[in-house]
Amino acid sequence: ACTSQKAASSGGDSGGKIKIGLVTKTDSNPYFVELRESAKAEADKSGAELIALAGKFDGDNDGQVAALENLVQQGVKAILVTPSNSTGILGAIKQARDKGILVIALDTRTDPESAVDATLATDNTEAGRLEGQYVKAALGDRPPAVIMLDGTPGGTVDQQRHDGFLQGIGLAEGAPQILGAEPTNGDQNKAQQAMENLLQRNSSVNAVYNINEPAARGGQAALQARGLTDGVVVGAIDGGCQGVRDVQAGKYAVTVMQFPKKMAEQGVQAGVEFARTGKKLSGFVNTGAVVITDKPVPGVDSKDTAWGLQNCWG
Amino acid sequence: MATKALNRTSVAEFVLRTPAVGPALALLVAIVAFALTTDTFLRLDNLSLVVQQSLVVGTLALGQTLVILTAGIDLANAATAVLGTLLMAKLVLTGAPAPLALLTGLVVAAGIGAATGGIVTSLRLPPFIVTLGTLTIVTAVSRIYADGQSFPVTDGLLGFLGTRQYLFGQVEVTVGMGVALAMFLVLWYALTRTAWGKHVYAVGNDPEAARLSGIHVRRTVLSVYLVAGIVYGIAAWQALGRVPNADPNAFQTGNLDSITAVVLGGTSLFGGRGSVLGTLVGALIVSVLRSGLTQAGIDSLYQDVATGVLVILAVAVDRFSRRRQR
Amino acid sequence: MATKALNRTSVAEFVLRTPAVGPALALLVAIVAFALTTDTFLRLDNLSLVVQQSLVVGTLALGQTLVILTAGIDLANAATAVLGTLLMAKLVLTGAPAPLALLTGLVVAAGIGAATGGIVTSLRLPPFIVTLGTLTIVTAVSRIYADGQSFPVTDGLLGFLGTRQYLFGQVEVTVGMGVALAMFLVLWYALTRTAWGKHVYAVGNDPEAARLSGIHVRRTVLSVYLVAGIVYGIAAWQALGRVPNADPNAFQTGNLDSITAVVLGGTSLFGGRGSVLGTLVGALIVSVLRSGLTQAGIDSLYQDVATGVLVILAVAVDRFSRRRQR
Amino acid sequence: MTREPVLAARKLVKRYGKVTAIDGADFDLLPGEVLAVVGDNGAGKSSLIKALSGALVPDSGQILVDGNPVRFHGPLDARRAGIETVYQDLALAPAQDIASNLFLGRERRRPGLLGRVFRMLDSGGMRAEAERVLGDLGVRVKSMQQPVETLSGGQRQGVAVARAAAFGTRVVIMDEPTAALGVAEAARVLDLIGRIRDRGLPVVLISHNMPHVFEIADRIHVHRLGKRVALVSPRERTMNEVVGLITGALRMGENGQLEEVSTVARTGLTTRP
Amino acid sequence: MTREPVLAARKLVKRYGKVTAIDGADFDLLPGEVLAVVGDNGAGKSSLIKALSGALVPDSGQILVDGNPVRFHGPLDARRAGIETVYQDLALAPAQDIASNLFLGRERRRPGLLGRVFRMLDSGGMRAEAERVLGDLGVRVKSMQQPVETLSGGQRQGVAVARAAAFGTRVVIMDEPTAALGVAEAARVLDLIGRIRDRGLPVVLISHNMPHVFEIADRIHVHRLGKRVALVSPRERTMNEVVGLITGALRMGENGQLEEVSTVARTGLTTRP
Ligand SMILES: Nc1ncnc2c1ncn2[C@@H]1O[C@H](COP(=O)(O)OP(=O)(O)OP(=O)(O)O)[C@@H](O)[C@H]1O
Ligand SMILES: Nc1ncnc2c1ncn2[C@@H]1O[C@H](COP(=O)(O)OP(=O)(O)OP(=O)(O)O)[C@@H](O)[C@H]1O
Ligand SMILES: OC[C@H]1O[C@](O)(CO)[C@@H](O)[C@@H]1O
Ligand SMILES: [Mg+2]
Ligand SMILES: [Mg+2]
Repeated sequence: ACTSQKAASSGGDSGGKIKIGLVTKTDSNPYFVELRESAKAEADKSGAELIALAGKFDGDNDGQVAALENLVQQGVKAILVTPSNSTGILGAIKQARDKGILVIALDTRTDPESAVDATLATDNTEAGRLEGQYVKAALGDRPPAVIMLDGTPGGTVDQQRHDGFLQGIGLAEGAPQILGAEPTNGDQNKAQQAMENLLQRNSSVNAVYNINEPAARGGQAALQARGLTDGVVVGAIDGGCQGVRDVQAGKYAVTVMQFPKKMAEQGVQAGVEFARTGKKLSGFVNTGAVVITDKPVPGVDSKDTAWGLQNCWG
Repeated sequence: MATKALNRTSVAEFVLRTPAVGPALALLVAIVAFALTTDTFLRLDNLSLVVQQSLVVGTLALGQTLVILTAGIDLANAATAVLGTLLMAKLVLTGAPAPLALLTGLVVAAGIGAATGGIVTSLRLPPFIVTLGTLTIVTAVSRIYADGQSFPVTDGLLGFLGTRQYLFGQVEVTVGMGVALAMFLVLWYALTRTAWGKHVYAVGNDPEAARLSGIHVRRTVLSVYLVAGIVYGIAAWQALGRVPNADPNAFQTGNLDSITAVVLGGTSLFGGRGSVLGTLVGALIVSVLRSGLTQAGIDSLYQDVATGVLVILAVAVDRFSRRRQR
Repeated sequence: MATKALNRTSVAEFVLRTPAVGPALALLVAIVAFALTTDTFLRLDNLSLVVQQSLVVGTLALGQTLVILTAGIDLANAATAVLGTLLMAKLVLTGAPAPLALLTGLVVAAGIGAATGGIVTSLRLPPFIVTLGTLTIVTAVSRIYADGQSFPVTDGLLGFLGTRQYLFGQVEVTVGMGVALAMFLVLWYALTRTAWGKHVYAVGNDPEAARLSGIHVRRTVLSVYLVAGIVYGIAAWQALGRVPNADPNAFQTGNLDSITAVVLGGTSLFGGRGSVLGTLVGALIVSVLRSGLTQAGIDSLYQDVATGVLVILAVAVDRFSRRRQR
Repeated sequence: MTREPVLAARKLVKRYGKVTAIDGADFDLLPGEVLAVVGDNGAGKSSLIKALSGALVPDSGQILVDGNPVRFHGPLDARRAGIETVYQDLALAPAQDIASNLFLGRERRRPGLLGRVFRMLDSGGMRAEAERVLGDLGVRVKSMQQPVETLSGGQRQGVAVARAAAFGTRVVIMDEPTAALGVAEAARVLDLIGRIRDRGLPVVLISHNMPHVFEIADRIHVHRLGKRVALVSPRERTMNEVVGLITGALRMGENGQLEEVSTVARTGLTTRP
Repeated sequence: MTREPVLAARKLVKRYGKVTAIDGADFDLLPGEVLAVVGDNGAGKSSLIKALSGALVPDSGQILVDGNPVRFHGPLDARRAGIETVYQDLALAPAQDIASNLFLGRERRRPGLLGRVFRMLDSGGMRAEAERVLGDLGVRVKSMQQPVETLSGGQRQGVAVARAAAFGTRVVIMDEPTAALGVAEAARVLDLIGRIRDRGLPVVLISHNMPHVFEIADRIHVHRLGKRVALVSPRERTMNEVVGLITGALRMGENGQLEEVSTVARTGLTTRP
């Protein structure tokens, strides 16, 4: 381990600028783009340099590990990471922390949470629960007939939101009221195709769970094509500006807003602070989840789309 | 020469020599199986949907067929189409007239095809690596250009191929189907009825023989990548008709999916043997499997297991129907 | 015969005939470039990391090389390894002794290889489709087996290949590197110094000539898929050494990545020409590019653009160094 | 003809779709003889010997080795029965070197532990042996490590011939082994065939070269339209008669006499030395 | 020899690594003559004509057409200059049918709009024409739509020869065009060469078949170890002398006399008709 000490100190401040690394799940999801750009902007503001890396796909633990390792070599002072898997990259995180680097998880918790110095994230179970509670309330007396457009099977966020949604709507996993569930990888095309085929099987749907907004858009297109939009309550998570506009336009009833900008900014600030003073951010910081809808329901706190458009990301 | 005229077999002969018969048989088997096991599969609206679902990958696969016939492979086709959708949609959103946006998308796609072909032919590099390179580059460029956004399409021209029509008040067809059919006919004609087509097959079959026969091998290969690029541009337009939203993350498995359609259609990955007709059938097989399995109420994970088995069975049917011919 | 002995050129000749020289040259160029542009790249600990980062894909690529030498292709290799990691990790978590869990993973991977080979040879189906089928099936089975979970690995044996050692107090090596080296040596020996290797090349080079020469073509191909399966099992073990967590979503691009390493290493996708040495070099090229570009402070989006260009350049270097030979 | 044929065939048939390549062909090879098989292009000679060497499975008919019916499922079966063949297409692996091709499918291992346990090939030994057998044939090449695809047409044919000659133990079949060879090299192959016969092995020689056929053959099997139409002795018939049988200008009558069918075709055999 | 050669080469050199396939070769083809090129296997004959037909770019040396230096960058350049070649490896696309192969690279279009605008091929016409030229050569095949890979060795060679014969306008080069042909078919090809000469076109014929060479050639170019070692007339030299030159047993002296180098090699030309 003696070599590693040298590594951290010698390569570290070659350019004088504080270097901060960001590792997201992918480069593709608009949400991660928002994380990247907000972090970049914040780094610029505080005179730091941000190096943004990503896995090749959601679940690319190997790629994320390599990214962490390479950032350590590069001499960064802090690493912000959105782990694809809550346990997958703990070894690499530990190595980074052993070398005195501050590691903060964004968006997704690690398991255990103490594996990182701090976590800045949405409470994804809560976000799912809010989506479920809203849908349940909006359905009123009607018995739910749910289609679930999931993300990546086995993904941490996927599981948390899925479980949260079922809690919120009050259904058990595998309940007959669930007409079908399909993975979409958060891809609009896959979501559309999945929805089309599910509808061919059974079109008596009245509620749709979406892992995120790309999935919601795909599912929505399929519903629209079948003329089924009217009686169906569609929920989503993300709160990107386009998503909020979709809610405003009535394409879906609700989206649960996340605050990636907050995560990125606070993460970068913490990194800069650590580099300057050695002070570490710690613990779980819930960046919040806000229900956005123009059709509020009793029992679920919500904001309207006007508020949403002011606070949305992207 | 030791031959015997057995004229009664000549109809069977003709049928068997048509290269797409094996795949068509596999398709038929799948359709019949789903017709028997589900009561929704054979409905007209479902069949129409199956065709619609195969349009984008089918179009990508048409271009892919050309490339594979020259013993190449194109890993960047879907990425090219995605960049096309982004250009079309974003340009319209930023105020460009729709026809110009459409044209830009098509031209850029064609340009990527031409550049790929240029590198493959002038440096004589393996198409797998070159298109892997363009895949990486084009995907990154798309993401940089989209800047974390996706672009909804409301323009009539861009969404035109999704326009639905009812024939006989029953059969739902889309403009995209017509375009796909037209494109197929043009390529079929070019491959089987023109000198260019003969050259494409010859170049893929034995490049050295083609060269010694005085064929412009490079020019032919280059033209194939160019035409394929144009086809990918049209695939972009098809995609906007299907999903009126340009998303940099779309069609990530489009390259493999299109190669699958081509190979299921009986075209050899070693070049020089195959047909666009087979490719159309191959693309339909994939859609039929996915739709039929869903109708049969099978969960997606088990659908995957079944699809894997059925895809292998489909080529097996093809091979056996061809072996009888020998 | 019209020949002339030009003995002074024979060293150059030998060097040029060694098939991996082109790729090695490309690797060297990349290393020198990064050494000059960054001050961290050439550090011993960084070089060690580069090697560690190439281990899993490199191991997958070794198996892939065997398959590609027979003019096949394996799209299911990474999926097979992932299932292997899941079996190993989940069995240990459910109380099985680690050696048994490890063995199970290896045996299942070998079994998948044997099944693939069996289908390819007995039904004579194109490996692309067969392994596409197994890819779909194995991935689904992995997900069903994992049931939405991933499995952390704490067991010493399963994580053994990740064990670090310092040589001369400076050079960090892992047990996994040793295993990779050993595997490479065994395969290199088997391919170049045994009859089996000659048969593998012959079968890929011209299957009909191999058959007429009395080679058991099917048996040879089958054995290749079996050996490849075992190698993928070892890749699973390597993966647990790198990332002590078995995740059904991991290595989704492992198949393409491994093919890339093989092709960068100078092996022909048409079979019969290539070497495992080239593949090792090819796998290193990819890691070097990723690491070097990061050291240079380039974001992954722009890294992708650069990687695309550099991969194409790397094969171009290879081709040119070989062309001079002719 | 009371001796038992080493290799025989009865009423072989092989169809490719509409084309009947073998149309009820008979075949007999006697011990120790050189049997020439001659016939027009497309007559079905190669198809016949492919059936005899297991490279092609006939649709019907019987193959007999030493009088016993056999079924060859592949070339390996025939090879195991000691039948070694030079195919018209040569059946070489183009990217592999000469020595590898010569020993393809029956590589030699090192003696001792290295060979038995580590299955290490005796590359040096094989290279030396390859050099020797090619030398015998007068096929000169730069190095045994040259890939076959870089050899000239004749050099390649030399490699294929050398392979069959070196390994045949019961029958050696050669499909146009001298087609691409130079005058001196072809003469060496004829010599070689003579030497194989001297070793007691019968040889089947397919050739269009009548002087060669008449120089070396003990009997001539004339193949036409997929079947054997005559079996004659080169000592009893002239080249022109054999050419007549090949082209169909002459016919073998019931009584073993030649009958004229039409005028004899031009043979191209007139020489102007 | 005061006439200007139609096609000539001076000091051509082509190396493959250590192997020098063409080693300072000269070449001259006079108008209207049939020039035979003979030589041992591996002497460099195919390499020479590949250079002359643009299939190979020599490392150094000069090629002249009608006395003017030219540089062929590919076979197409030579073809445009009217030089048509039958390659030893035939250069056919195996999966394509006979008619397609015959017209490969110069397909015929339909007359009128269909051809001009829609570039539609005249498939029927090409098939009929293919049938005619193959018929002329006596190459009989079942159907023009049979893929070339299903043809017998001789049938394939017939297709390649027919192609060159049909399209040559200045020079026709044939690399062992009769190697795989039957007696009657080979005779037809010799006839054809004669007819091409009668049309005023010179022909280069590479062949190992001395009777053929002596029957048809006007002059004989002897190639050895990568270069021309003699240029003789078949009327002035015997087959044995030419074979001696090929093998190096004889040598062309300064004064144009043959000198003995060692004993003459066995030629294999003795016939026993
Ligand atoms: N795979 C195939 N498919 C269709 N026809 C075939 C096939 N193989 C051979 N044939 C046909 O069978 C006939 C006999 O061919 P074969 O090669 O046996 O002739 P051959 O006597 O050896 O001729 P050659 O002297 O030219 O070598 C030919 O008409 C040929 O076209
Ligand atoms: N690509 C190549 N690489 C290495 N050597 C080659 C290559 N091509 C040809 N040669 C060598 O060049 C020499 C001349 O070959 P060429 O084919 O011209 O001979 P040839 O006179 O036509 O012989 P044949 O009568 O057997 O056809 C041979 O020794 C051959 O091995
Ligand atoms: O697929 C799951 C991922 O998608 C997002 O919701 C963004 O769209 C992220 O918060 C999450 O990590
Ligand atoms: Mg033959
Ligand atoms: Mg030659």
